[in-house]
Amino acid sequence: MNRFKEIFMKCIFFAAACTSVLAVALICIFLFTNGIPAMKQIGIFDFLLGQKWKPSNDIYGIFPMILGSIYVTAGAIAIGVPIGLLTAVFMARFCPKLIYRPLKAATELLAGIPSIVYGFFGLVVLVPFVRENFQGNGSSIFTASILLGIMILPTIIGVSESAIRTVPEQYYEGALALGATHERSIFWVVLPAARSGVIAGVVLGIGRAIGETMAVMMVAGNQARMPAGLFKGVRTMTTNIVIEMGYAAELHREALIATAVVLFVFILIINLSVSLLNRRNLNGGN
Amino acid sequence: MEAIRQTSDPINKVSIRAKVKAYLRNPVSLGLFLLVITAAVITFVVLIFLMGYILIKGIPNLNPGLFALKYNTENVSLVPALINTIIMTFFSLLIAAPLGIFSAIYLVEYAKRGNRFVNIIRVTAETLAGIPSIVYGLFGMLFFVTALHWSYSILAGAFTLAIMILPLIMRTTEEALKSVPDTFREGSFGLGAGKLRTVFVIVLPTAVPGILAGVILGIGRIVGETAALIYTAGTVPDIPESLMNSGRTLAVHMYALSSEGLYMNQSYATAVVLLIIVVAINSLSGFIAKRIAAR
Amino acid sequence: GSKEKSDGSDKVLADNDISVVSREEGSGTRGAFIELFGIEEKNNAGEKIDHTTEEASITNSTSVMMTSVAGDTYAIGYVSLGSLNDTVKAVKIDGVAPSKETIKDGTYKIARPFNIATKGQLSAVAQDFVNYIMSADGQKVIEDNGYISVGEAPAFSGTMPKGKIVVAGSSSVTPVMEKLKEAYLAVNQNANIEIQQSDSTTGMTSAMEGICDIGMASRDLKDSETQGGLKATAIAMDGIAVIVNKSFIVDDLTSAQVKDIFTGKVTNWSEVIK
Amino acid sequence: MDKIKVNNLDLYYGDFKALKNVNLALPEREITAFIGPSGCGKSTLLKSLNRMNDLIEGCKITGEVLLDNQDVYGNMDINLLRKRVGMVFQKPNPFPMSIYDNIAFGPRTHGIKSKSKLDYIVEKSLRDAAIWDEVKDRLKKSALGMSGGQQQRLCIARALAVEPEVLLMDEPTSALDPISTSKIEDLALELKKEYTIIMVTHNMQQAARISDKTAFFLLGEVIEFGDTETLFSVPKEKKTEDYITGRFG
Amino acid sequence: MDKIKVNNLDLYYGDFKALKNVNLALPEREITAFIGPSGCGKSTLLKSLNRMNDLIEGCKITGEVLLDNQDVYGNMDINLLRKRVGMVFQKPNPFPMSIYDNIAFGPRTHGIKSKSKLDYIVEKSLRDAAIWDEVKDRLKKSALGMSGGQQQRLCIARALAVEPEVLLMDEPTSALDPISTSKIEDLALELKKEYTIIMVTHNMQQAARISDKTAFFLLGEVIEFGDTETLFSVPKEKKTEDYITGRFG
Ligand SMILES: Nc1ncnc2c1ncn2[C@@H]1O[C@H](COP(=O)(O)OP(=O)(O)OP(=O)(O)O)[C@@H](O)[C@H]1O
Ligand SMILES: Nc1ncnc2c1ncn2[C@@H]1O[C@H](COP(=O)(O)OP(=O)(O)OP(=O)(O)O)[C@@H](O)[C@H]1O
Ligand SMILES: [Mg+2]
Ligand SMILES: [Mg+2]
Ligand SMILES: O=P([O-])([O-])[O-]
Repeated sequence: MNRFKEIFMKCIFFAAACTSVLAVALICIFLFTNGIPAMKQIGIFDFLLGQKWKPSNDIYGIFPMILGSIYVTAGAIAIGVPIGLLTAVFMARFCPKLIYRPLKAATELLAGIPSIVYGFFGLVVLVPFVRENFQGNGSSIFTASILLGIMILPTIIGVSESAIRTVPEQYYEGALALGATHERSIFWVVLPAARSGVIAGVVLGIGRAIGETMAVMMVAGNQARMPAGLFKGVRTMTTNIVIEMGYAAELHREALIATAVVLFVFILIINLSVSLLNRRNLNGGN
Repeated sequence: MEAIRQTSDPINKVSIRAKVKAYLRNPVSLGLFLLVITAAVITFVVLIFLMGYILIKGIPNLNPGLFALKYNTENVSLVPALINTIIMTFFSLLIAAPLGIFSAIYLVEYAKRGNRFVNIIRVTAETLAGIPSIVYGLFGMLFFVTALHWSYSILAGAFTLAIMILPLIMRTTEEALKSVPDTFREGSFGLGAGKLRTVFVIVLPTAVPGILAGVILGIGRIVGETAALIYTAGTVPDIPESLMNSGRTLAVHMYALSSEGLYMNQSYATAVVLLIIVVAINSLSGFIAKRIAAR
Repeated sequence: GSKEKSDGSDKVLADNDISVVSREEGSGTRGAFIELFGIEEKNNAGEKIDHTTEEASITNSTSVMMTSVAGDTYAIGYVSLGSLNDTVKAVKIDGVAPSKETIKDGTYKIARPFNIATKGQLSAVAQDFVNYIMSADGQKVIEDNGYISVGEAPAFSGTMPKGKIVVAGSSSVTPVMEKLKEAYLAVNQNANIEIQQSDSTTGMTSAMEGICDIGMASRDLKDSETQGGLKATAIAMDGIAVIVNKSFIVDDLTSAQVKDIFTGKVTNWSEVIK
Repeated sequence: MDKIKVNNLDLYYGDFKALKNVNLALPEREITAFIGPSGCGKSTLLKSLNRMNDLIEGCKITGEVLLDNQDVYGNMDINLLRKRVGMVFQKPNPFPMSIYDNIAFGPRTHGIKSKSKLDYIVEKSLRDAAIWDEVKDRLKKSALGMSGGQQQRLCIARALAVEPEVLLMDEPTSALDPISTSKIEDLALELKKEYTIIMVTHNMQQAARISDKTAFFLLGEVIEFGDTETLFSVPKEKKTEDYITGRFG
Repeated sequence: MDKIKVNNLDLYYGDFKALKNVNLALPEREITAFIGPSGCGKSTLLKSLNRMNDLIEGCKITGEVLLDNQDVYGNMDINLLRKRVGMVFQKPNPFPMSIYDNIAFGPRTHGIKSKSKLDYIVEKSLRDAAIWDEVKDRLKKSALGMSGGQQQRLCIARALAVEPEVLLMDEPTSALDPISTSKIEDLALELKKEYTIIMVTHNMQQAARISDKTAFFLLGEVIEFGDTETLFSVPKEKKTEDYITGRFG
């Protein structure tokens, strides 16, 4: 009886694990069957390396958007990851008990605010701020990076904080007992011990940054030309998809789905390299 | 003597001055401390800005009409959307949470460590987390709405969102499970408990805080999602009669109100209500998680 | 003719780069806008080329367009007349202000049709609803909401059929469709109408797939869509207003100036306001 | 009769051979002590007896372990095996739950649901492990707030609560004071009337005091195995003698 | 001279009074042993000496602890204090990093960067803790893959690496075999030439063997404190006698 239950539940767990693979497979099939033919029709190189995107004239080059995605994501990472990580450290190991609950609730709230609200916030607050204090008309790589950096905070904070919290207290005590300061104990012992969870948080955060559209769309300018500077507008692959999907048809629509295929591969490459890097680190430590 | 001891203050209190002095002696620590504080301050200033923005724009526009039972173009009531949001959150979680948690259990507790399959699942899951939601929407429309003939419905939306947040819940749960010390498992196995019992009675309750972090992020995405829902759950501003009916959530409602710029004010007011709902749902799930962990 | 003022402050105000905001490729609004202002031109091979400047910020939403212009003194963009509100300022084109009247009498030329698309035989109730839209009553609702009716039609005489209608598609058409729905339900309580707001393409696809009865599009139908069996009907005309920031000095532009601005030929307001 | 027989057991952690051709016959209702320097494989062998090594990635075992002449690595239900062969670990590992629930976990696992029965088992086990008096007023408090020694005794109580046939103890008294230690030793002597006990210890006096048989390990090998008295008074092997007289290393 | 003086120390964990009016003077360059039954507050007092109790929520201390006549709870830099008063915990707690990095962590913390210097310190500390030979070939491997005893010795080595003045050891040999134990004991005897050592132990023989002074604790009180020899041969208190002769409880 018990044995049966064990085996039965094991099958359930396995089935659950397979569901996510199935979901990925379905989405892949959906993306690839719709995207690959378009890529072929356009020509892989023309598509990937083409610098012009003029759907009304059947010119589909997404190189500007590839670069755009890289710049904006990098910018968001540069802003969101350090701030998110440090805030997670603050929440887990520095925060006075009294203010912890409200702060925690607030970061969780941050996760539930719809992208369009972020978008309008960006449009009404950030864009004028950048326009007046820096240069350009405000819709730019810089603005989009800041906004995205803010948007990935809850993911990074939430996941990293719980990872940091689960590190056994004895590591921290051991470090303190050697005369290390609170900060040193945390950054040199506790944080490395939480690495796996922290990396998961960062990767999910990066995923969010790459996948986010609605908000970026409102502050990035979305010009489909080669990125022209930090304070100039830019279009990312995701915004390219969302912005034009509504009216696209035929080859145009397929080209947009093909953009999603490229995006998928793009994320896959990032994740594979993170996981390789992670493994190399682990091996070094062992 | 006795009296003196009675009145004497605790000595293990670190004075601010002592702390400052210690920091001055450790510039690196001081630097790190300042960095951490700065980051936290930035985060919370941004938060306050955001919230202030929403509240300032929204609160003046709150009016009784928004809370009418039925939607029409005059009152643009958000009540149906609010109810739909709760329904949608509940059902998406109902699908995604067990799936995500069970997958994570399989990956951590059953699959051999370092197993290929595990790595494949992990990387694909993380990849899924980066797919823009409109792609989920289009996929959901093609698969659930068209291929399965569910039409625009809460169910199609819930399934689409479930797939979308699956990676989030799965990965966070995985990390939470991994951080449960093996000594707990050993202790349980040593008493003759099977894997199942060990997982459900010892490991999962210990991992609840980590899982909760994932679930809350998941809730955030469900509540805040628009693109994926427009194409699957549709945008009907009424309370659905069944799961097979269309209905818009608050975020979709906001999107619909704002997209043509016709109801911007009401849209901001809706955002205020959304904030409250998010806080409510988050506290509720925190409460439930606490109950589960305490059991 | 732009507004001329003698004092220098306006000159200073004018000496700024223009922030051009445009809609996305494929958008019905953009299609009409570039066509009517001659921003789209045929090349030697007879292909239409869209000359909108690459530097233009692109958005796919009317509200973002208006918020952008409302927040940036030097911005210029365009929106559907039905969505226009007082956060921005609609400029006169060649001296004519955009309004229902000027569009109807042909003095303001920038307009495009709102379409509905249907496939094959409609259900009784759907057909009744379409009839209502095209009737004088329906067209009055359209006029009341800032859009332009499409010609004269007799009053509505419905049969009050029972049933459910699903309408899906363009977000630009949706607001007026919601008004039409409410007006129709007032005369036919037996009907149940579901409006799905997404975008023109999804509306057409849904109509082809049978997910909805009536598709909405703010653009003309593509060949593949008509081949898919869709039949388009224009239910209203929608004017397009060129908008600038409320506090900006410009009230009036010529269509040539608009063209120059949107093709990137001029990039600074001082070149427009001499 | 021999309760447990170990035949030609080799154990590898990856490439590292932690146990080398171990052969032991552990008699029923007696206490067997495993002694030997740190890292010689005592814990490893102990864990092989109730298959706790199964959990370790890359651990490979060849040879045979028999419990009542049944192959432990054969067809036996692993959970039943572990119920029959209980274990107390080197580091105390109470579960993050209340003291009561810690003890009740085992019995509940094996199907006991009645509250009164559980209460009885909890009290009895805690008494047997010489910790009842210290914790009886805080049974509902978390077990993690106890001192090291208290935690270890709790773990012993937890193991006793499932009424195993064999009790494996990995240095169960290393964290205990002499009084608790002697209580545990008394308990062990008491239990051996019905149970078979195998105990890893670093305390030679303890081994001499309570065990019937002693096995001396060195670098993964059993150097000598025999009656405790004989082994401590007239060791056969030079190495054993060196170790027990402290001349080793 | 007294290295550490404890005056009228009371310690509360919330409402629970874990230490009651403790007065001790611990002489420099001697070994002081803390003995007493489990849960009597030995670890608690030890932790008060280098302020590790500061971490515990709801822990309240009154009284005075002096190190070289300086108030430990006064103006002293807490990190410096902990460098000067090193600690080895009851449960071994190596960091989840390589063996080398475990040892080098302390010196690095205190500003030593030179590779050769670190190499030297690592080797010396590991040798002193009698574990060098076992780990010298796997310094870059994770410290978590070691046996319990090895981990404990690693932690001792880690504490030695910062060259403290006082070394607090909480049952440092409870997980060790006799050989390692006697190596650690020798080490302690060696170290006391320069360092002050305070050691919690359950092993009365060990206390008798190596300590100069012994403090006997019961329920949070110091029952007796004095020269080890005297305490073990002619205890003043009845309770002490009962405990050391095993007639207790
Ligand atoms: N999981 C593991 N992976 C690799 N090697 C291991 C593992 N566990 C133990 N070892 C190694 O196997 C050997 C025997 O370990 P074991 O824990 O059995 O020693 P022990 O005799 O119990 O020592 P102690 O008295 O210190 O507990 C040691 O060299 C140890 O480093
Ligand atoms: N963090 C804590 N919170 C509350 N009570 C505690 C805490 N730590 C210890 N205690 C209690 O204080 C008393 C003294 O504990 P301590 O760890 O000092 O005992 P000990 O003498 O070291 O025992 P052992 O020899 O078992 O390690 C015990 O009753 C214990 O339950
Ligand atoms: Mg061991
Ligand atoms: Mg202790
Ligand atoms: O281009 P639209 O006005 O239909 O969004």
